[in-house]
Amino acid sequence: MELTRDVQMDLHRRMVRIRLFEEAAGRLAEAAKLPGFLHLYVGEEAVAAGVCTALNDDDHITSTHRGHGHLVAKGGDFNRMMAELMGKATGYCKGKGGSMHISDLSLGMLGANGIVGAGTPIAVGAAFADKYRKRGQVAVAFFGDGATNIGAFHEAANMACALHLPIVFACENNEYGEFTRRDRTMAITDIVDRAVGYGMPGVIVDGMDVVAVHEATLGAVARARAGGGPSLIEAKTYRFYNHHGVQNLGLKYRTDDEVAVWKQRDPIFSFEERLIDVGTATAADIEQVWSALGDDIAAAIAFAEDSPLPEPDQLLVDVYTTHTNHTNHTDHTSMTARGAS
Amino acid sequence: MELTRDVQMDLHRRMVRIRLFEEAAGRLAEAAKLPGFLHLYVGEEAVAAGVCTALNDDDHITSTHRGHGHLVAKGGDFNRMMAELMGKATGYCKGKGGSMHISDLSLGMLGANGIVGAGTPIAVGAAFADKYRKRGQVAVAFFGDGATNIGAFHEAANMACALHLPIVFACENNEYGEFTRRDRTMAITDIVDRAVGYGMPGVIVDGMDVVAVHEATLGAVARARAGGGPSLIEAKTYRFYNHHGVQNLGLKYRTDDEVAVWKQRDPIFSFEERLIDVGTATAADIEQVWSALGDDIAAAIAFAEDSPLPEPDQLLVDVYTTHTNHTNHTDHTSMTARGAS
Amino acid sequence: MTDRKLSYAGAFNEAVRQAMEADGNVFAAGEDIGAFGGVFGTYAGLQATFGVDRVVDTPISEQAIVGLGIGAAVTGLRPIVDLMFMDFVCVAMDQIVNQAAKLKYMFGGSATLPLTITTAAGAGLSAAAQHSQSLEALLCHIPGLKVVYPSNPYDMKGLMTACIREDNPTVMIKHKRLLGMNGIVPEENYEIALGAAHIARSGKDVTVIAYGRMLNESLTAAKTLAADGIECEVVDLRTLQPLDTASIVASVKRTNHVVVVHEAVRFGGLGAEIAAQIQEEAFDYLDAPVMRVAAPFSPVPFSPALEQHYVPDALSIATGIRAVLERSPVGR
Amino acid sequence: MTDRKLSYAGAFNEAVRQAMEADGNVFAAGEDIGAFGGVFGTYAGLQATFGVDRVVDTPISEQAIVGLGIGAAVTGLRPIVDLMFMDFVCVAMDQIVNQAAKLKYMFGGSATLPLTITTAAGAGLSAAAQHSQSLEALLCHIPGLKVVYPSNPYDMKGLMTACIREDNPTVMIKHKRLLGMNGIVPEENYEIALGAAHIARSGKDVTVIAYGRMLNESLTAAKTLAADGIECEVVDLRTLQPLDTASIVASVKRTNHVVVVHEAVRFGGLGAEIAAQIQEEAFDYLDAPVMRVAAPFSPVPFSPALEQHYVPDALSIATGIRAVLERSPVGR
Ligand SMILES: Cc1ncc(C[n+]2csc(CCOP(=O)(O)OP(=O)(O)O)c2C)c(N)n1
Ligand SMILES: Cc1ncc(C[n+]2csc(CCOP(=O)(O)OP(=O)(O)O)c2C)c(N)n1
Ligand SMILES: [Mg+2]
Ligand SMILES: [Mg+2]
Repeated sequence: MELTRDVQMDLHRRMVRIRLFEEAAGRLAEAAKLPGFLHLYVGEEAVAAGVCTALNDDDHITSTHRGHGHLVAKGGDFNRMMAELMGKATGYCKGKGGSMHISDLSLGMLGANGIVGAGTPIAVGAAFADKYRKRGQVAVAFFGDGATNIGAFHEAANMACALHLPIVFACENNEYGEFTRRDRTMAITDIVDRAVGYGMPGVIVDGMDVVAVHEATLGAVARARAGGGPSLIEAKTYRFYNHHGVQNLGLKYRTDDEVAVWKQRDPIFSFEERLIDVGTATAADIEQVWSALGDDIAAAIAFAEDSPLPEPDQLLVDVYTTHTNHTNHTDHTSMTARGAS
Repeated sequence: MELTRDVQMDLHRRMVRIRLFEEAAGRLAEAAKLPGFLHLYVGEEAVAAGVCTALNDDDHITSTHRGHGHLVAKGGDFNRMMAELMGKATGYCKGKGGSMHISDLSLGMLGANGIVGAGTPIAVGAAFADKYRKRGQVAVAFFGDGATNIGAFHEAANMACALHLPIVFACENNEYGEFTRRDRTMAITDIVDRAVGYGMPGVIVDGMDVVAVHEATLGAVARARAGGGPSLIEAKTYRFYNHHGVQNLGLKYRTDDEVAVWKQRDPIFSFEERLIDVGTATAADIEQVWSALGDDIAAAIAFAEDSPLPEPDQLLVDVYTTHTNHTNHTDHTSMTARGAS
Repeated sequence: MTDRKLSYAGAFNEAVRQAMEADGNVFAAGEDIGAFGGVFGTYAGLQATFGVDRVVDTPISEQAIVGLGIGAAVTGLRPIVDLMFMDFVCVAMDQIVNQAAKLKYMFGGSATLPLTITTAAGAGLSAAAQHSQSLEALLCHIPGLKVVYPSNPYDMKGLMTACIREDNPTVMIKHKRLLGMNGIVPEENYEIALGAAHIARSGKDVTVIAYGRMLNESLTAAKTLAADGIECEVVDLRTLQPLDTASIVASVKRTNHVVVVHEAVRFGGLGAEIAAQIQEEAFDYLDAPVMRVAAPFSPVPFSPALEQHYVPDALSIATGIRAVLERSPVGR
Repeated sequence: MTDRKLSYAGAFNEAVRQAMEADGNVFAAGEDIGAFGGVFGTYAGLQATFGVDRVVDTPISEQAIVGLGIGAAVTGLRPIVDLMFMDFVCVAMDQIVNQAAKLKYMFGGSATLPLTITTAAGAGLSAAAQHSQSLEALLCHIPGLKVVYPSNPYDMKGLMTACIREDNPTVMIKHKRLLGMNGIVPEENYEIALGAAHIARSGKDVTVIAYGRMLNESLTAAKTLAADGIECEVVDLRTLQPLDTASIVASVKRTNHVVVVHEAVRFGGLGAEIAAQIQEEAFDYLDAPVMRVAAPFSPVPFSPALEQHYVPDALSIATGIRAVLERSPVGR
């Protein structure tokens, strides 16, 4: 660990922000206060935090269905995130996107994505623009182990390499795609083996170790900024909850023991131990981070709950950029000229 | 070369069949006697012949836009092929498919394909059926270097490996996709590097050497039949004509010198030299092959030319298996009940 | 036995199970359908009975999933392949549209393709724009495909059985919000013919044409209107492609008023084709324009506050029906 | 300068060239469009002028090509991405339908997506089932997309210019058989507004609605019929989505007879939507059903002997028009 205290505390803070946001979202979902699907990032915080701490605000990321962690790590606003999850007008997407489409373009976060792998070609486009503008920006594509089986990922990885773009492919290998273990859907153990086929370097990191993730990303990002082209980082990680929702134990597709083993390697708690061990932070410092951010979360929940729902007349707004056709929104019928004759 | 004389002559014969068919098709195209696109296989004969000679009739292959070679190598009938290229009712597809959809299911040839890479998942399905039936059949997917950049190829390769299917991925790396050189569209030199990412063995062979291709295929097919799963063969080869049509020299995207160098390694002529050198065949034997097959080609052209065009009432036949709705075929209008009232 | 009740999902499951028992060439493949039984539970228990070789968990590879089905079907098996959400049809679109649909024709008829693609469609679960679509119109426009969309458990079993036995590529669409719907489903195997619509309710005043979940909303609307003396004839299309134009036209000739209902966006939806055909085939019988009740032209919104206004329901259908009937017949 | 002639392909090329000269954020990417200039020559010479970084040869990766466009557009560039044949739209369908079309809406309006997708459609070249399709109806059903289809060189330049300047994802469809069509095209830059139809020929007897190559076939049919005293009003849609319903309805109210023409298969084609809208909006003005002249329900056949019967032409259009006019107005 040769990182400055500031960077280390930043890494820690981003992880705690994610954890608090996700745990809160989970509780709200259990209380039936969140509509739709909820894919929690708990357990994988070191990946989003380690990567995004190596990025500037104007660098771009694309995300997945499990996208809250990425947005929080990129600096996402709790209030607008929580409001979005509740489908409120004050949310990031004015209630139109929800968990699976949460995004903040001003932070370079180009959206969670409901289609597995579909964010990766979009990241290639962002990286293309970054190279085109020559301002030293880079793009990061986050995706799961399961996503590496889909065509879009492959095309994106190859195109990025062919065009030598400033991009980092960040794989969150949590060993499962939904309820099916990785070894049933691919014949390799390490996703990084795929990098070879595109002609980019790949590295495996411990995805429960935020410093390892961060340092690997620093290298990959530096390479990209310097015109060295794409690279792939495979972070071995684990989600502590179910594929969606908040259940974690008693599931059929993975054993409770397996979950327990991974939870012992909690990316936040293990990092906190190290911070305290080497004297970078005191237990009180850390407690302070949790409690301050806990207040933010409480405020965000209050903000979201107090926020209005979108008005029905917003239904047809923002389908197109200029063409806003918001008449007739609750009229499912078509005889607009029925009187005319 | 430890292959029997029969096998060697078979390899030779299949290559000559392809060459003669393709040269004839090229001449007919120049004479404006073939409608549509024509992607000639000339120069790559060793690949289709080397692979298909290692297969049984009930093994399956999928093909590409450059598919005549594969069908000929699998035993395709000249008459029905030539008739199909001319759009005649006696063709393999009754004139409905043409060059890009030529097929013979009775020979396990599951069709040329106009969509790059799209045959590969279909080969996976055939291999699945082969495994399912437990009769020792295997499937081979042919595809180009360019096709390995498309998502369907990736999904197919991964799925075949995940399901451990009896399949061989046979890549015809001719260094170009249409008019763009491989090094502009991928950052690797050898397609075989992609095998690693799926967890299957891969091997590079000289695609101008029919024996090398054949022996590599024997190994891959034996592996597949024995339950050893997929493998990839990359055959380095070259097309002597343009991407489509018959032009070969004076093209902008590749130098005439490059074409000349590859043509010196003509897969048929070089094999014939070897056959004669080692005494497997005499020049007369070889001449006999060419002239007998040349007669077949001449007969096929005559057959095709004499064949009738499909009748207009065939237009709506074979859209569905039972539901044949062949009324109204030349009537583009819809008021079928216009008299009724 | 005939009053045994089963859910829509259960009826689907039973159709698959009975088909697999009857025919060793039938197998199923898709994401999470094996050990997990499918994210909607529609494949529950099948892997336990038929083993991992016949109920196959696949990678997340929609193109290869459909390709697997095509290759296996054209070489003699009878595959059922699952695309979890209908939105993912777009991911596999080339294999569906350019391969499965056209193979037989391109090959001059020499192929048969007994392939069933199953998927789940529809809004109403706050699943947002990429997990809520009704894209049946895209498929119905493609020659070579058949498209089936049951509205209740009984039909589900009979239609799914027909799909599996069908020798053409068929897309079986399940509505996500119907999965839990219960109804009487005979245990014995039966088949409902593809291509035939069903008069779900007879009536003389107006023909309401619907399918899937909207059929049930239409029935509710019909019940409400019956109180006002309006007798709706509700036609359940069951199969969208081929469309049972004859039944539609016959009904329209009796009622002279038509409302077509679907959850897909109105523009370019199946309702457009139905309206076009009706005015072609029964022009002189129409006392009012064919009315379409459908979703407006936007992606499906996430927030329930918006989504509830997006999806047609019994109320908006009833409003549409009243509007058609109120329009004074002009000069005939 | 106003009588300078250019081909349809040349007009496209000039629109792209002028847009790239005017705006450094415009770039183009696609298979073989760079050094080779595109397989249809529509991008000829652009790489020589603007360099390999602005006219980009891509791998054969349609999903990534569209994704490249989306990512670049949402981060501030103005991409033109090419899908060689319209059939390949299916390969990239997820990126087009689930990503490009919905991004703005899903993000609550915060994104703008100035993306132009170009592609070549249409039959008549014996290119068979996978290289001849007209799939515009699929795209027109998707909220968030605009769809443009010029019928001549003049319109091509003006519409392509509008597409590139448009802040929404737009699909520009070129008809393969129009590429060589010559016409007067001003050298100076100009824009034709998206969403507005054009009366290509005025007439009082029947409204013929068409687009792309079928517009020209319709004009030929109109010319033939004029000899018999039948005056056709030919409406060139130019933009298919958004559809210029107002212009269509206004024309129909003048002529009371309608024929819609397209090369796509009839079932579920754009003609269905147009017919549905016309009977909704101008029911009392119709003296006959809206007639659709379109391809029959099969994949596009290879053999010219079949393909010539597949694609509508001036003759079948004229036959359709006569049939509409011969139908006796009933009781009004
Ligand atoms: C194209 C597509 N196929 C299937 C799904 C359903 N689905 C959602 S998440 C998921 C698993 C993704 O696995 P992975 O990429 O490893 O990400 P993880 O959930 O493990 O973070 C699947 C199959 C989808 N959303 N999109
Ligand atoms: C999905 C798709 N994209 C593009 C094309 C146009 N196309 C036809 S052949 C070809 C090149 C294929 O290259 P490769 O796979 O190397 O095969 P080769 O022609 O060299 O044999 C392309 C781009 C296509 N047919 N399908
Ligand atoms: Mg995973
Ligand atoms: Mg090649």
